[in-house]
Amino acid sequence: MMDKPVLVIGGGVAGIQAALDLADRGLNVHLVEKSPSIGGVMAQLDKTFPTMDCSICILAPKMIECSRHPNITIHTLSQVKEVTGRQGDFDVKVLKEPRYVDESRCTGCGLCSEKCPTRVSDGWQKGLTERKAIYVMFPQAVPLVAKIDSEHCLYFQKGVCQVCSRVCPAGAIDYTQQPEEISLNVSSIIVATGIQELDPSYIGEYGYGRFKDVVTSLEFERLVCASGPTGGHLDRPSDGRHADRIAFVQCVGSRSHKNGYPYCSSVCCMYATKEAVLIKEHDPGSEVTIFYMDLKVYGQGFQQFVDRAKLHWGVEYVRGRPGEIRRNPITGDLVVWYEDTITGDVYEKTVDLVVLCTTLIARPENKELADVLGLKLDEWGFFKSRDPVRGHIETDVPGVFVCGCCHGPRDIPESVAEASAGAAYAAEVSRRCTP
Amino acid sequence: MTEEIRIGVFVCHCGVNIGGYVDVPSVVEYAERLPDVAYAEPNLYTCSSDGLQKIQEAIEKHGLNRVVVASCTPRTHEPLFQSACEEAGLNRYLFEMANIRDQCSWVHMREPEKATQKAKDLVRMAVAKARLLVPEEEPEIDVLPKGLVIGGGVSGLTAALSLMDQGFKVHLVEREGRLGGTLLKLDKLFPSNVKASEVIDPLVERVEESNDVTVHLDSKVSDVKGFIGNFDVVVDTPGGPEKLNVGTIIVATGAGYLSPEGLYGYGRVEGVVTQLELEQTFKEVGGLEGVETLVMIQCVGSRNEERAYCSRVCCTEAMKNAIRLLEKDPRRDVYILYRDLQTYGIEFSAMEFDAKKRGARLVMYDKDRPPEVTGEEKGPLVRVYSPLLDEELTIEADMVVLAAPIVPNVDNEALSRHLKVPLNSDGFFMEAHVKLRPVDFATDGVYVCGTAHSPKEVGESVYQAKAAASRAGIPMARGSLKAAAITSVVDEDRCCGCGTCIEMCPYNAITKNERGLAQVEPAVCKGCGVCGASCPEGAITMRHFTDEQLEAQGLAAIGEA
Amino acid sequence: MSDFEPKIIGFLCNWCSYAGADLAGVSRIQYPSNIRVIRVMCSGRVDPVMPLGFLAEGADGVMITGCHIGDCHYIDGNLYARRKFGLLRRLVEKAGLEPERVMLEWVSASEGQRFAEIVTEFTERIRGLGPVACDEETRLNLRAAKAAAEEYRLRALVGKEEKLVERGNVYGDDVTQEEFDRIMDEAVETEYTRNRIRLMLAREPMSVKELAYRMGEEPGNVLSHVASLRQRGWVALLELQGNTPIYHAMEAS
Amino acid sequence: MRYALYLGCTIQSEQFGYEASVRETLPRLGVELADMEGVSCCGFPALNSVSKLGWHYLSARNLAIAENMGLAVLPLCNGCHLSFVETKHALEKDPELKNVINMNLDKEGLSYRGDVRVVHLLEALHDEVGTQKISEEVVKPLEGMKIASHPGCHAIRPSDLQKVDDAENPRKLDDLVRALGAETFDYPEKIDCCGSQLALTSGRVTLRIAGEKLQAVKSYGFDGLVTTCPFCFKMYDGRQRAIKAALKDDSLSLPVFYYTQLLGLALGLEPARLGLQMNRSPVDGLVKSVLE
Repeated sequence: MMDKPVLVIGGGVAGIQAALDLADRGLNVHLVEKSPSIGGVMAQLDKTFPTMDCSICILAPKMIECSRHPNITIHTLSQVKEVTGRQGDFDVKVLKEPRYVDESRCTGCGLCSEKCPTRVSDGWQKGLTERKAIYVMFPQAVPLVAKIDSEHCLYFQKGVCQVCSRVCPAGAIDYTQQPEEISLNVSSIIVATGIQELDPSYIGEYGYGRFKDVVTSLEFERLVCASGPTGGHLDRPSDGRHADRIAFVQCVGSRSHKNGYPYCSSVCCMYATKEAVLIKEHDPGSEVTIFYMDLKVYGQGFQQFVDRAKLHWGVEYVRGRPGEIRRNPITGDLVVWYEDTITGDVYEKTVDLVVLCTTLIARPENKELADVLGLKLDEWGFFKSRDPVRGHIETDVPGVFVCGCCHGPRDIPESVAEASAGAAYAAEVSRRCTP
Repeated sequence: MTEEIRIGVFVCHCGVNIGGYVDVPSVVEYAERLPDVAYAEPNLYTCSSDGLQKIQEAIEKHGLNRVVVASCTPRTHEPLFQSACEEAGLNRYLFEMANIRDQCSWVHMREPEKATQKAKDLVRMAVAKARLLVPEEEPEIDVLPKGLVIGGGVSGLTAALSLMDQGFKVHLVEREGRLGGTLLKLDKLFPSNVKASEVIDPLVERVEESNDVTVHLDSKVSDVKGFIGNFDVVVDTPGGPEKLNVGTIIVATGAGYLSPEGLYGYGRVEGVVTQLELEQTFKEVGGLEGVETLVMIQCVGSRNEERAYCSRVCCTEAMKNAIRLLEKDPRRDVYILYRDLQTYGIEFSAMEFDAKKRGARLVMYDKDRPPEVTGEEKGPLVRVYSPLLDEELTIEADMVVLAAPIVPNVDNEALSRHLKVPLNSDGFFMEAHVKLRPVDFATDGVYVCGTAHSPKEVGESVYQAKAAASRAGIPMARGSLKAAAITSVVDEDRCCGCGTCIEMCPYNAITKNERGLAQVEPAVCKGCGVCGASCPEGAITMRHFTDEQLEAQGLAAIGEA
Repeated sequence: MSDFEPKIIGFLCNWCSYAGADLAGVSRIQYPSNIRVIRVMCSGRVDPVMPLGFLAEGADGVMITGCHIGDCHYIDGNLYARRKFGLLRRLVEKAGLEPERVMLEWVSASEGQRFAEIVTEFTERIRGLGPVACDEETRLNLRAAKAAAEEYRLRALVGKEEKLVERGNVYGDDVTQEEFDRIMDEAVETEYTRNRIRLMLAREPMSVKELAYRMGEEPGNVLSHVASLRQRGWVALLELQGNTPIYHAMEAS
Repeated sequence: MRYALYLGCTIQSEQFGYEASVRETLPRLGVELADMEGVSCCGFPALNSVSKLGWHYLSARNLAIAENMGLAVLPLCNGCHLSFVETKHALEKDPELKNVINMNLDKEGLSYRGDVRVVHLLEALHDEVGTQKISEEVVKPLEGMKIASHPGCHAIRPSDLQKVDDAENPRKLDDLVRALGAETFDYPEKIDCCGSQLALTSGRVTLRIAGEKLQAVKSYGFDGLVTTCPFCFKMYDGRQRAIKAALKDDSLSLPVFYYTQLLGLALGLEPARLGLQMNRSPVDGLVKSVLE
């Protein structure tokens, strides 16, 4: 008899890997993603450390593989609302919100976006640019299909316009789409809902939100990315001037009991180093400083990567947590006040751009999903493993597994390995529970 | 005799994406006049379901034996059209694409007539290649549902059990006389403080009870031949060499610890031990008596010139033992001399704070001014300069504990040669891709997990072992796999056996056959074509990208061929 | 600006460059339409013979692009591409063309902008250089260069270059790039000249003196080349005019 | 709006211009000021460092008097304001201390309940009167004037206690300046300390701290600096000559005002009635330009 399918929740790199592993071995997979495209955070990154691989270039083929795989069904704009039953026999209800575009017809030609009159801040580009009210999430999106953002669409708001439906050569626009409920019966469930970055606005002394040239690391990834808002030119968001003095601040909101989260986000030291090297690659003349507390180099090749950043690229590492960031009203420059804890002296550094490497925090949606699945969350809202040593990927609910950043910050290879591990568990369940 | 070539050309408007800038009708008209083109038609969307149907009808109606689609990029759409052709009974390799959207209409929007001319040229090039296309087969390779796991530590055992639970037979090769590996030496494991024995014993029991896992103790892999699906492995066992035939191989040989001879008085000064030795003491006597002041030194012989990498687990290990000692007796003085704390992630950070809360004294030291340990009659004396305090501390210790790094196994070298998989500069096994293939080797059918790959804590090794088992399980569950058709072939009449191609092939897909001539293993070849382009005798041809085909394309591009 | 429209062939590797070119399209970045793209799996697939052939048959420039060093989908194919390109440039120069007519660049899948810039820059460069002279001499030289690229000696050298220079030879001592280049230049010179002689004799039989005169070479050198060509059985004595031997080319075996 | 006006020591002993300008302007904005009978020093900045009890006792005593009047108290001085707020907080957290203090207060028939509202001048003007109302009352808008705002540390710190304005990004004084038709903008040193608290221990450092800020303010092209704290005012206005000397910077000269003085000018009042003749920084030029 046919084995039951497996449910994978979350279409980031972890979810994608888990889905592919299972599908490749012949199991059917339902991949549920709440946004309009799979790809997750990794799709937003420019490059990856320590090899400086282009992120989307290595991810896109896997995304396309997912969409083409006969054993994988992708449900975008979907969320798991109800789960009953037990290992080997879960009944799952998935709610798919309307796209208002017929996925089977849309070819992603982009004509609708071109003609759409409504401009909206582009969330995928971290609000650094604008998109239209009907849009394709990003050029490599899978599925490569437009979506109408009904919050802003003139038709949904004021009942006028409908330009998109008029220009669409494929006749794919469908304003009448309704939310649909999909029922699935699966043998096991892999949770891979990922992670998000902290909004550092509340840390007043760093001026995020007040100074345009203070950005988060994810915003920076878009800024340096060739397919980003500036086409990869590192310009100051405030005045578009080329930025060649850049400071990175580590542990923004992290490793702090008083003003944020006590834990270390694991990956910031390395991605900051990567981003610093990126800047140097683009413009070797630029000054790049990384302010850190402890340099986390625990991964394979990390120390060597940092050594290279220091010696070959001349990236400056300063041990110390800046106290304040200020802005000169005349020059528009930013001034970073910090104590170099090695020398014990206080200095100020004038820069064009400050990148805040903020805490990676749990997605708020975890709460609801945890209730639906009967899982526990830790005090920070991450999914709890059964046992950090023996059952890192398992949960207290048999047949439900967690992988990737949804149970704490970790880097891409760890997420991918965990995803494959999750697939192994799911495969074992499927064998146990299939007569 | 060769059959008459009948090419069908389908030109896509892609709505206005192509049609808006390229004069599609004229391209179709032009295509009809090209040599061997039997039929040409425009489509609004060739990729739409009715577009695909049109192709299939045309193959039927006009007896087409080659198909060219001029539309978008093959990277996303070639497989779609190929399957359409296949359904219509045409070999998928008799299909060719011309990218007249992404690389033509979209990038020459302001010069429509030039775009149209280029579209015609691109179609001409595609047709020129199509005329030379030949059907290709994707050879089916059987995969034995039997796995070999090398290494009987926590990683190897976990991997073996997972393969077993996935329904495969497993051979487990352990070089020691007993299963369990490094965990046999450890007492408690962070972050949960579970007893190492509680982790390892159940695994060992399950493996020993199982009939599906064959354990070879005191054994070593001495030779590996073959490729994914069908490896011939020779294992040296106490009972002499044994031949094993397996479909996949998982490397879980673990790692060792550096013995820090001569560092910080180790082996010279009484009371200087390693974290591992401290663990063993805990394991044997459960605690530590008569030790009031204890100094832990991190990064002993790591993160330096000779051993660049960070050993990952030592900092948290230190926190774990510091907490343990202070729990037992809060009046103790426990110092941890560190460079950068590697207590990453939620649980390890929590342990760092716990240790601090309990009064562990964390003192940062500078790589260029490391601590000094001398032996006094009272015991080891530690001097350490703290840049933060800008002063030198002198600590009369009862015990000094050195964080000696995890180091690669000495026999990695040999094994890597047998398996034809690479080691990295540190001497650990190197995966296929640092980001997306963390447990695969570039060589199909061989996988890695645990500390054989790099220093790891136990939890990480366990899930990595599971991951390796998942990867290895895929081809074995399928029972067979399709080797790519786009591979290189050696013309034995021309090959002189110089071996240039063998050196170049990144996948070790080329070997010398009994006649000393190059021989490509299609199951392993990935089809990059580097060998062909370099063969001194021009004896290697790339399927589907032959010199003739590429030359035809180029010549067609230059002038009306 | 001249109205000359260069004919440009571009070899794009499937994994990075071709994807980069597609991204340029998706992003609607405009560039000159002269380039005609041939998709290959890896930049290392591009055999110098092909570009030389295309130049001989009327292409004005050939561009090769691959993944950035370290990003190669096939681990290190682009390293070999770099080596092969070295030979290509040498031979283009030998044949009397501007070496800038061939170009090797790295373009990642995310560098649509960069791809467009490279193509634009290269197209304008070739436009500036003007068309490849279509006189018989140039064609013959280019065919000679192509033939040289097919020679065992040059192919074997390029094939081993990466290993020799990066990892040292079988005896463990490594060859510096400078040493290697010296060997290479000498080999290129010889193979090119011999093939040129062969093609010239194929066109019309003549004496060593005549050859030397036309090639602007020392008769002594030419004679020694002719000698080794005879050993290979590629040229043969046709007749004696007075006591001057006239040679002609045999059908290449 | 009616407040118990608490002047404190500094203002009554030397900052007459502040008191004058407050008494002239606030009533014109519909703010009634009731004087407090028998108040004492608030205990800041000296006593608080030697005797917590003494300090809190004095502050509580003044607050008790305001409570008796049934009014919110309006301390004009940042120091007094902080002192009151801290005492209020301390006695909330520590009922024991509150008892001890009330036992002492009882001797003069006073008692501190703890429900008195402590209002900062910035709050009174910005939150209760409102910039809208102020700009309506303006007859001589201070057009073309670039005025740097200096709220002063004690108005905003400690940030978890002082809620007068955002500690990292104070805006209220800026809004008030704009309400007068003058121009202002953010500058990096805006929330820097004036240094006056160090005057007792290290005069030179004090002068440098204050001087560097004045230099910065000038460098951004401000015509003047405005504050509501007598301590800060003393530093920037009263000691500006000393600063000049200490920094050996003759070019250093910047008009310094109390906000209420600028307010008065904008309301069309006589400079003399705002005590502007008592400012020691060179304010005359600006004042003239307003009058013309």
